[in-house]
Amino acid sequence: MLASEGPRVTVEGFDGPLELLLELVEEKKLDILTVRLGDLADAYLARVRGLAALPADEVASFLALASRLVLLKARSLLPALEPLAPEDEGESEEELRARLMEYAVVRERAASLGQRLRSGERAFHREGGTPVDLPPRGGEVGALAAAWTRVLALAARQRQEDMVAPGERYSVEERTAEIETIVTERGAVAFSELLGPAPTLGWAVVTFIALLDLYRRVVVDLEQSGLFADILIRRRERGGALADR
Amino acid sequence: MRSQTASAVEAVLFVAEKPVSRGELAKIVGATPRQVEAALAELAEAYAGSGLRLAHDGDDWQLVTSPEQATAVAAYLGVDRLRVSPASLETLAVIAYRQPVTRAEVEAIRGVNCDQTIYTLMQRRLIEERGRREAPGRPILYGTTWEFLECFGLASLDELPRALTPEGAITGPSAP
Amino acid sequence: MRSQTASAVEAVLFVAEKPVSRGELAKIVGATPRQVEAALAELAEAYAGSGLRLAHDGDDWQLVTSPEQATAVAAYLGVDRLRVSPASLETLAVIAYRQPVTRAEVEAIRGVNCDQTIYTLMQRRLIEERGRREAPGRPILYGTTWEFLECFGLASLDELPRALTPEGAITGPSAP
Repeated sequence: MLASEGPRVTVEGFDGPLELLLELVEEKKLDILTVRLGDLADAYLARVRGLAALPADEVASFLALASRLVLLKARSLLPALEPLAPEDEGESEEELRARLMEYAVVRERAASLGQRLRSGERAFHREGGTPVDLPPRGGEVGALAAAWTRVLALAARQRQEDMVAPGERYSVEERTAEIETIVTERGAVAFSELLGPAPTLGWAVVTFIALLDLYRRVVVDLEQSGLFADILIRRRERGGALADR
Repeated sequence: MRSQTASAVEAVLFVAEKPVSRGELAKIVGATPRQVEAALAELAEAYAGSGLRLAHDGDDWQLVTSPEQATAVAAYLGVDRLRVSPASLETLAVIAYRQPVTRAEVEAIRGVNCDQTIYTLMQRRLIEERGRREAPGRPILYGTTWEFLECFGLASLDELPRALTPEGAITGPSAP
Repeated sequence: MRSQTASAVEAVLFVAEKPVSRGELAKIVGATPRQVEAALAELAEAYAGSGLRLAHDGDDWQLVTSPEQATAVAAYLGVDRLRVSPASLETLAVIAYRQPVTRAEVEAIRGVNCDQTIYTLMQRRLIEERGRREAPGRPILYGTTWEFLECFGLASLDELPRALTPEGAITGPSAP
């Protein structure tokens, strides 16, 4: 089906014999409806003469039309030729004219399509926009607000019941950030306070490592008045950047 | 202010990634096909002079940007202008106005071999196969695509530019 | 009939797959940020009662379907309504109202481990990472997404209900 995938060879810019013929009609400002096509034979042949160097099958179609035009011309000059078996000669002048007119319409349409293309006034659709794994829809903002209220109520109650050490899940990084915030706000804090009333082993370790990290980064000073006394964590004058609100 | 049906149709066409048929729209928004038709007409009117446009290919509908805003959209998407050779444009013109049409029919009209141009147009998804003609050899039929409508800024095939040349019996109607 | 700038902005937002900032819009449509602002206001007004809506997150703008048409859109997309556990909803509420927020902060407020719920919400793309807090350990910050706004039919975060009646806490389903 796709026999000729290479670039098409065109004859001096003409894509086919019909195009060349139409070009001559337009060039000579003739009317397709009334022009005697045979009269164009000489001009057509003159153009075709330059085609010798082109592939045979390309030239052949131009020559086939040229021969038709020469015959039409001969017939108009010698009306006596008319009785020659018309069926063998392929299309009549009227048929050729009809084809040419149809082709003229196609060319005109192609030109207006080309015009549209050049104007760049094209449309665009939405490409995707909806991912394959569709996010949920139809959430109720009221339920969300209610959940927020509930959380706030729970958090308030928790605060009233005295803050319990919030479990062992804290990472050292988060604990460090937390202690840094406290120290920034209050200047100093006791180690016992950081541990809370009933610290788990994990909580104590995380808190202690966090303190060591802060000390290493020269964010805090550690003071201890005596053996086994409470450690006081005091903020250094030039502490690290503290973005926490 | 739109009717409820028009708003629903609008929202569905907005999220749709491909054209939606009128029947499908009716089922989704819970309306009759006739109500959907009225809603589509309402939307088409509402989009006049806006940045959006309602396009359709037969009974399939899609929301697209209006061609007047192509510059801004192309700038945003970084899209290059489509280039089509004059030869390909001729083949495309025959297919657009005569679809569905076989390669042989295109070649008869253009008077040249159209293998290459049809291949190029297929590659650019401006045309597509539309089944086969029930005739000896069952030749492939070609028609234009949604991309064709988009690239040429046509809301539908009805907007194909009319030729100025009197057509007469030579140029058949563009049967669907 | 829209102004040219409004139509251009509309067309660009239509094809955009992600929110577009006002500055970017201005550059693309060749207008000043102030003109774009006027165009956005014009569009927001034009969409009243339509199937579309102009949503924004800060200075980033996006065209979305209007919440009133959620049923039709869901019917087309074949998507279930939001189904998250009360626990996930609470975590989502904390993140929505307190964003950007770290996991530790969410856990401090809720008083429970939130690993799983944060994972679920991330998977459903209701929340996303929003950089890191400039603090030791540089913990990840979370915030809500565009999908969140769409899911809850909010044009922006400003629309989150503020007035919380005490009844709200009582009538809601109990936390796990």
